[in-house]
Amino acid sequence: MLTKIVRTVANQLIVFILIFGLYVIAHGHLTPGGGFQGGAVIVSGVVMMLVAFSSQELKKSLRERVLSIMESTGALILIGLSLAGIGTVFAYNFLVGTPIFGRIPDFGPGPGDFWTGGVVPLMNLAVGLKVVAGLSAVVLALALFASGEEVEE
Amino acid sequence: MKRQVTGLVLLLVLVAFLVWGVLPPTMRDFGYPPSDMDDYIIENAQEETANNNVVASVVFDYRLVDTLGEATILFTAVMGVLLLLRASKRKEESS
Amino acid sequence: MASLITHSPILIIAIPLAAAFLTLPIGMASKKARNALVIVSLTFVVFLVFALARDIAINGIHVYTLGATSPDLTIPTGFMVPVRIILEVDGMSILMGIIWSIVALAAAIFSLSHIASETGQNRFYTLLLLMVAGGFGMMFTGDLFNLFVFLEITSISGAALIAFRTRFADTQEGGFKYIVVSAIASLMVLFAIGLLYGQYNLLNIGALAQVIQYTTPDKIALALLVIAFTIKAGMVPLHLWLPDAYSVAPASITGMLLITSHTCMYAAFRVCFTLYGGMLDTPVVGWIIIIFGLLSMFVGVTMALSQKDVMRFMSYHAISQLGYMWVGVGVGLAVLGNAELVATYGRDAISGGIFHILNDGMYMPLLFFIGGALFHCTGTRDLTKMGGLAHKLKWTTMLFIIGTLCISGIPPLNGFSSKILIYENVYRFHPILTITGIIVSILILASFTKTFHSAFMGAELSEYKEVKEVPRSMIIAMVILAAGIVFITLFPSLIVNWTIHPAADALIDQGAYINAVTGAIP
Amino acid sequence: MMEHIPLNFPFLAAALLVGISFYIIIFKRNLIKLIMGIAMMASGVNLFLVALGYRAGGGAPIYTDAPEGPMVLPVPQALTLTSIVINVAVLALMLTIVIRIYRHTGSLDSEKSRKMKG
Repeated sequence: MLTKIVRTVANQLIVFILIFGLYVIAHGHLTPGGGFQGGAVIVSGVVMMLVAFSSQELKKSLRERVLSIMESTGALILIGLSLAGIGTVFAYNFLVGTPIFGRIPDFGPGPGDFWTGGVVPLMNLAVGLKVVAGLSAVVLALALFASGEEVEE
Repeated sequence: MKRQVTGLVLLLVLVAFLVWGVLPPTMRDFGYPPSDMDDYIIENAQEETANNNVVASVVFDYRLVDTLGEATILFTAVMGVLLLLRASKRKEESS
Repeated sequence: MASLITHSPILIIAIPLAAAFLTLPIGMASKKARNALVIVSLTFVVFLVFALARDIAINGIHVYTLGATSPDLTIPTGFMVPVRIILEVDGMSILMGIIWSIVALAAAIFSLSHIASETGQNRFYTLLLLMVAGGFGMMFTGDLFNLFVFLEITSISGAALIAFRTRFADTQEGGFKYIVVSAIASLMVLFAIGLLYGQYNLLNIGALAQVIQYTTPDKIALALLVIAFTIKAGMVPLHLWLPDAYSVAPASITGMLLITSHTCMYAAFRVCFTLYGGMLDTPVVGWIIIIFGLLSMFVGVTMALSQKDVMRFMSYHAISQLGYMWVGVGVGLAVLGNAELVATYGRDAISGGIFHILNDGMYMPLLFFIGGALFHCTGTRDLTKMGGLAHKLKWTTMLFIIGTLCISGIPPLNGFSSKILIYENVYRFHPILTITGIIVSILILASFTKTFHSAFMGAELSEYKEVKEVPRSMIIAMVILAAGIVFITLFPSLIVNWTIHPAADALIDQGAYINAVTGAIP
Repeated sequence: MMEHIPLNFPFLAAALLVGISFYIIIFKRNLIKLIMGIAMMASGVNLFLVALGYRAGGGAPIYTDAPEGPMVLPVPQALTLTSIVINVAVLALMLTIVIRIYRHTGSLDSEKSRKMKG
């Protein structure tokens, strides 16, 4: 556990990191970024909290069990979205042309429309969820193990 | 000592091959790639996948199964880490 | 049903994946439901694999374009090269798929009681299913980068499973060696993919095979790919990690790891035969593979003679068995450029090597499972501490005898039928290969007789008075594999005609593989 | 913007990075250094992949408010993204096993561990 200054600043900063991570995830189909990158940004926030506070304290709010289930959920959404296209072919982008994220942009450079991309934005969200849950679980488990505590089954 | 010499020779041969393999007479010039497949993707990504970000359209549409595999690898690693850091005895047994 | 078969290549990969993602949430609720999920999904996969195999035997190569508007639209309309990932299942892939599905099912059943006393079972089964999915992906994919991704899935899950029993130090060392070797090998594969992609701007194996020029970077890429896959398969100069990793894993996982070795060997064959094919300097590459195959046979068996640890003993035998396959298929590769020689003995030599993969995929996991059963009963892997177990373990003893007869090639069991096919055709290429093979076979029989004596024969030892027959699920798993052996023994010609010859032809006939993707014979 | 870079410097850098990491992997006995070597090798391969996709004078392959001109190839970038995530996964698992080894043997030296050779 570090000094009070660090803890206070970390508490304020985590909000901005979360917002930035969510922005990167949500705009993955328009700007550089996506689920993996945004997820990594959010996990860096988790690491910051881990440094500022102790792993024991962080364990109270981030439970191993919940993280595991979150990760499984993300993975299931991902494979579910791929399987949903199996009416045509597995991994078919079935949302193109529908009202949900289905608008087709004009060819060439343009300002970018949020409601485009088919399944891509949804997949970005699923991957983001997965990466956040998975990497936080890894970081937390390693930190806990270093302080002598093992992961429960 | 003998192992070090063999290692060094092996290393030098390998590095020589790699360097030879990527220099101009054998490898094409940097910055001028052949690009049939990629040009198709750049031209058609917006129409086929409704996506402004061509990289995202490759990652989540053209090569979705790679990404699925990649997400699976992350899942695998997380499962592996949590598996290896688990307590090897159940709580009720130890108490 | 028809659409099920159309989509079966991806379903075979996706069902274990989905089951793996479901295992953890379900396992938290109920153990029984989790076990049922694992077994049911793997059984369904076995069914799908056999349905697909039947379809391929009738209709030929099955292509499946992921994400396109139709599964057989390999190339986008109005374009020359494939853009999307294509799964391509031919005779050889489906043969590997059959082996993998059966062994995976048997391993899952075996695990039910083998790891019953350990913690972390939910994650164990998750990783097991992920490994199954990765293996199928490696076998079925027609895309180089996708091959790399699935290779990584199998390696990472394999490493975690090897290190599963964390309370022993040697498991951690074995797991670490495995993952370091896998990481280096897969990075070499990735570098080679980069070299090929940089020149041709293609990733699909069939499309690459059509345009490949065999320039210097191509040769470097070939060397990197073959070395990487032979490291992963455990060919002799690069085999040092294999016994350390295989001997410490839970026995069910060792059986599966062996098939991943076969799969890496399959990938090496795929690269040599399909990707480079006619362009290759076949006699040189063929002879290199033959020589290292001979070394594998010989070093494996001589190292096995002095082992006291039962799993290490069998791991070295696994290396030596891999040598037979390298030699059989290597002879076929060496004469690939000469159509006449291929027809006289090349095709049959390849068939022998491939038949041996099938047989080895049945009896070697069986032997590993028996090693696990012995460990389960006695709590030790040391052969010198065992003895007189035949009195207690009737089933295990019987199955061990079957496995021993198979591995040492005693007629009429299936090990003999594949070895004789290799011997006959390899002899016409070079007699010394056959002679070495027979000597190695004799050594295998000798070492297994010794093991049989020290573990099963002799008076009942006092410390094993309490030993009972192994749990039922272990016996079921071993009987599944033994049933496979008996089936192959009873109907060798049926197996050879329906699975082995199509597989050998799939390796030889590069044009058909390319044609299935690009629609034109080069 | 540079028009033509002679001598394939980015490829050469990637190959040398891979070579240096091979040196580390072969000669260093400390397990953490071994892992660092593998991480470096991964970086070298990733650099090679990205460099393969560069087109002279090209911009990022994203159409949102894109400047005029050619675009670099998108597929190598996707491959690199995949490869980076894979390497993160591999490194996490390796470090975990090393921590376990350290708990068991109390040493990170590959020669001191009982059976570890090569």
